[in-house]
Amino acid sequence: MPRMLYAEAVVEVLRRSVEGDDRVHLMGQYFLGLTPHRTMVGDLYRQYPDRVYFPPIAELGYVGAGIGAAIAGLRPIVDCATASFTFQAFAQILNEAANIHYMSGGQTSVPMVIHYNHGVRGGGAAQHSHSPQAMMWNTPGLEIVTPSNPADLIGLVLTAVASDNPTIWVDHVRLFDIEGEVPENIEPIPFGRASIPREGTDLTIFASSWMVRRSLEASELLASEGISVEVVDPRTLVPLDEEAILRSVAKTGRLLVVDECHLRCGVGAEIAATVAEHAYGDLLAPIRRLATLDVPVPFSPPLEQYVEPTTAKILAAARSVTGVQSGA
Amino acid sequence: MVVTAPAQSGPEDLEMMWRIRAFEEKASELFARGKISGLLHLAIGQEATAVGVCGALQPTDRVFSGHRPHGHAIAKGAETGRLFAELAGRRTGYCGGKGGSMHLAAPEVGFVTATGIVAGNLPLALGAALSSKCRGESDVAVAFFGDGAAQTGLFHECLNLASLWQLPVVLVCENNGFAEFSPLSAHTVVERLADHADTYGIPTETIDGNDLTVVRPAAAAAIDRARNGGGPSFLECLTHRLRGHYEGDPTLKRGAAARDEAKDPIQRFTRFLHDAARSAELEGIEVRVRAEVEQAAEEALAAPWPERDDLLTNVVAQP
Amino acid sequence: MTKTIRYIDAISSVLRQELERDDDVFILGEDVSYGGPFGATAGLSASFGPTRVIDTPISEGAVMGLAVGAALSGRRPIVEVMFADFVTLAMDQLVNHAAKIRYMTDGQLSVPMTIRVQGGVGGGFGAQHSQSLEAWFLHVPGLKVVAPSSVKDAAGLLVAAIRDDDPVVYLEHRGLYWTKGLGASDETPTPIGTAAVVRSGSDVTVVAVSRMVGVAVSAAEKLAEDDIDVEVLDLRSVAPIDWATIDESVRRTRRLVVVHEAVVTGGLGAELVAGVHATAFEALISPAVRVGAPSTPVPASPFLECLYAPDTDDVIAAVLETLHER
Amino acid sequence: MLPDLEPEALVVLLERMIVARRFEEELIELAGDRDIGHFHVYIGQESTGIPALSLLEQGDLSFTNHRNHGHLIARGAEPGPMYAEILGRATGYCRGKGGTLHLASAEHGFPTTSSVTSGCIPLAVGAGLGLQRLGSDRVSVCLVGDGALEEGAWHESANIAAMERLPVVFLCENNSLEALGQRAGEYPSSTMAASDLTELASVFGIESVAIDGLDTRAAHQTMTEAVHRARSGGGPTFIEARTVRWPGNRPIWPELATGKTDLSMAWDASLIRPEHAIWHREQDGLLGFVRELLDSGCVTSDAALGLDKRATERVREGLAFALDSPYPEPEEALEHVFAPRGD
Repeated sequence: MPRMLYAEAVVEVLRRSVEGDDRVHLMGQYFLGLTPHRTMVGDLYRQYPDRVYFPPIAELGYVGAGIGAAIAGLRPIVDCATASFTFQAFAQILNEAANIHYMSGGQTSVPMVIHYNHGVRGGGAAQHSHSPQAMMWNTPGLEIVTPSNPADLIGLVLTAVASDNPTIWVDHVRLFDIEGEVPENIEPIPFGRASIPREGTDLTIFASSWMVRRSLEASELLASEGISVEVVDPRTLVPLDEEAILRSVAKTGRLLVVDECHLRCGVGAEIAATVAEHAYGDLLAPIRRLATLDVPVPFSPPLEQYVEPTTAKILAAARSVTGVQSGA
Repeated sequence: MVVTAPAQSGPEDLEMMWRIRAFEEKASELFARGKISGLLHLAIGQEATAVGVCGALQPTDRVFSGHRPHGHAIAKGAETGRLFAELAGRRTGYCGGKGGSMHLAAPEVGFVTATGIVAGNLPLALGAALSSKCRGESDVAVAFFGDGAAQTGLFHECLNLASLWQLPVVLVCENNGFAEFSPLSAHTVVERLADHADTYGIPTETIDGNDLTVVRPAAAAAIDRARNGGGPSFLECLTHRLRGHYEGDPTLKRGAAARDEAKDPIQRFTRFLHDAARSAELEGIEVRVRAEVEQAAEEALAAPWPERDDLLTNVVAQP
Repeated sequence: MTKTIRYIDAISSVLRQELERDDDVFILGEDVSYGGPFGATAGLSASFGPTRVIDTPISEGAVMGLAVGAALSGRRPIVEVMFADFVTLAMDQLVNHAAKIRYMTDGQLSVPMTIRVQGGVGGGFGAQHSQSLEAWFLHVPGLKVVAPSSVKDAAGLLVAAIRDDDPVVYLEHRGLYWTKGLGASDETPTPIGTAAVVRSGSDVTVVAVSRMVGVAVSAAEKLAEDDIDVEVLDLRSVAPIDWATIDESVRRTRRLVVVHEAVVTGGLGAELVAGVHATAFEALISPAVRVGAPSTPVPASPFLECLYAPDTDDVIAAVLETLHER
Repeated sequence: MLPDLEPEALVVLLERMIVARRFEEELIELAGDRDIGHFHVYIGQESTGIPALSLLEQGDLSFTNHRNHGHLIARGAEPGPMYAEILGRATGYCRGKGGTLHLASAEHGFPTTSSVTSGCIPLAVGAGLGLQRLGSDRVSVCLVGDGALEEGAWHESANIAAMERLPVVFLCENNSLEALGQRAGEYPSSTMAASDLTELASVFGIESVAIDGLDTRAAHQTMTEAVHRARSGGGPTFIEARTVRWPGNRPIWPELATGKTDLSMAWDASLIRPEHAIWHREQDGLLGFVRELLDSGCVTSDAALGLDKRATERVREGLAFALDSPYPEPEEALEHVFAPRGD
């Protein structure tokens, strides 16, 4: 199977989307953030100049314009660049896009994709390191996809583009350099189906986006300590594959949620609460949550590392949930 | 008491411009060496607006800047050592390493804060101005922003509010012709950004922002107007950024032509002072300032990292 | 001396009291000099003039940021956001500026401001005028969030919010405005970060917030008829959460129900359940249950709206579920 | 002045104006009898919206706001399903999920209605972008009040519309005169520093014009030109219609301050009582339109009363239909959060 970089997969899925449907237009220019990869999108833009729109720095206006364009019949993929800038567009994303289908009693659909790059990326400090997906989750009406590898990315975004709903496509700049196998004729991946990138029996780790990579890394190390970890990657937060999580917890009896949102009311809270409610009898130990600490993300490198869920923290948390002493 | 802003500029301003230039060039070098992380936006080539405006302000006047803030902070009186320490994430930085380049703050010298959000500082400056006005104080607030900010909704909301309430604020648009990576023409059909302010009845001036001898008197007039109850002003400074949007920008195409000396505010002001027969006063400025900046950088890099306990402090007021 | 007043009057009188007490306090908002849509600021403009009660254009983003700027300059602005949903228009200023400036500047600056936000269901206002957004605010470090359910706390928490040195989001429920209760006669603040035990009980702990506190209490009263002894906690402070009070109660009752009007998914209840599970796992003898709105926008039809928000029966069902687990 | 239209077309306009008026008068009365929640009325603006929007064609999109009833009626929406929506019934255009604030009817060219001030502006501009890129000659019409121009969304969207020369018509109904908190005669608004709202658009090079909201001919003609400009690739237009705020709009909860409209006042001035004489003589666009039609001989007073009777009946039948309609099934509350998924 051919391998490709996650960043290449981003370009690939944009290309396939544009090629596959005349109605797909791209709005924005930071799909690959400010990383060196971003020149790769440039080729695509040059190839399809009529299908690309470079908006001014006006997130409220241009995200809203994407919504309107979707209502009128386009299927725009709108890029908000850094997740933090979605706050400027909240009024349009969360008060318009999320509500329109419902408010109109199903008369009107908003077939669009909204892309952003989330998370701690190194030196982004408080205003460029957000993971707002938990807030989006708290607002019904948006589908949320959180790919963690090139193949899933392509399959999920193909589904998102074909979906008649507003879909939030969450990327992480640290994923761009990940390499992975991508089948030649990759098919759209249906929403609401988690993947289990690693099977295990002692502990379930729930993780999405970049945290899947870190959890897999930690699981590898834990295996050598005799702890068998199962990693559940939901792939889409909305809709959520609750059954896959509950099934895994039923098997392992222990849950660690690793997530890059802030802790309070983050993605981890919802997962923990769901499992606490529905798999209470299966639990052998308290659920642990690992998330970005509840402070604004600090700038200084050692401080930044201290707030984000690192592999070392995953190891420590996994040992504590499974009752294995650290340093074992 | 009404203070009148100095409308003239002299060698001390050249020194300040060199300080900013030396600071940013050093920052660029440290970034390339991996001593500074994160996003670093430089304003090399725009020193005349920072020095022209801040040099006409009083210490208690309040400045609010954006993601390209170093020059404004230095011109307002911030220490280069503590700024370097902040850029390098050290405990001795102004913000103890929690802010970094885009979130510099040195309120003790009236550089209240910077923000990484385009146009995010405009309402903050208006709030400071509202505060002065309602309290009957004479402090003026200044917001520095780029041409990209003029396309944001906040810009429009703030022009309306500043005019409606006749706030003592000077809105300084550093129009360097580029919003992030794109030329202004890709962002708006409006050629003269000050036209927006005209619409709201705000006095405007569009000037050569690379000529300190033009910026200073224009700034002084605007600041005096604000201080004397004349309300807001909009100063559009046409300037030229000699670097890419940020350090490490892979699309940087602004090479030799952009380095045109004719546009360099430092060269221009140097020539002006020479022409004014003040050459003698200029000697050694650059060397002295570069050495001072070098020393400041060295000390900053030798400073300790923050402690882990620092992480959780100052999220909210300490009990 | 205390007297019976309405929730909205408690807000009005605290606003007046604080404007009188501290010259740095001022009010900003749309139509506030005319009292705003529900009359919370009625009459204040006449007493304090246009520099203390300031009408703004419909520019939520700029107004929120402007208040932050004034707070940075040492004043204590109170911003009125007409409907919670409109905070979306000011989200960047709230999240990226108000909440973070103290931290980003390592304590060099303070942002002492109060954001009065009116929200909740009732009146068929539909999806864009009825949301309960406390989970968003709880998710933002640097913000304090309070949601009074009683007239007394409406006053006490507002006093505390205005005098606090950090940005405090003060959540008012439209459906509580005309409820009556004993108001505090003086200006006693209700400490932010403390929950209240509004009904003691030994069988189940029900944690509720805002309008749902009353719903929880009436459910508890009905359950008492069947000898089920429910303890009801009024969270009052959404951020920070009073974990000590919750923990103490849950360890005693060993059962937990959380009730809020907001959407369940990703809501405040998720945080409470996850938190309790982490710290009092061994004490619980049945699964915690969350009661809240379904994952849909708020429907406008009064009929659907009634079904949307949790009611007494929903709370009773949840309590019974914790008592008769599998 | 009357629009440059055939008499039959003018009569259609009159009928729609009467329907819009009666629709809201009935609504205000109904609100006196039962709690139907808060709503905003369009009374006083019919002479702008009805001639302007009636000329839109199938496929043209319009995005309105909280003051939308008249706009929908202008494009042919029926009183029955509109009332049903306002009352939260299953037969409403949005099956009770939108209500008065989000009253939308896709089949009449209203795909969604935002009640967030300025919420519709980016949507309308985006629809213009979509239509342009799809190669359609349809237009997108953005209906706002003066307050919406205070929001940043206006500025961002106007810039985009101008940059891309989008087929968008901004129709701003400025009813700030004597609005809540306004001093009489104060235009454009006490919370807007720009002395002329059209400058907010013309600064972007957008073709801009201000008209008298009572002038049906101006509304019809400027809209015709704007729509033509949009259809032929000429880009956006901004129209500011200066309308009068009806006294019944104050304070926020509408009341029948001037009584139910009596069309006879148009030809019999003796019926006009002194307390609202200015409204009835000079400011009520409906009465003004009737006077002009009488003067031009397009209709007789009897014909006008006949139209009124028919319109009133239609409105009452609509209300009865709505009141008889069932509420939605409770489980419908969970439907339409998402469009059906293909997989």
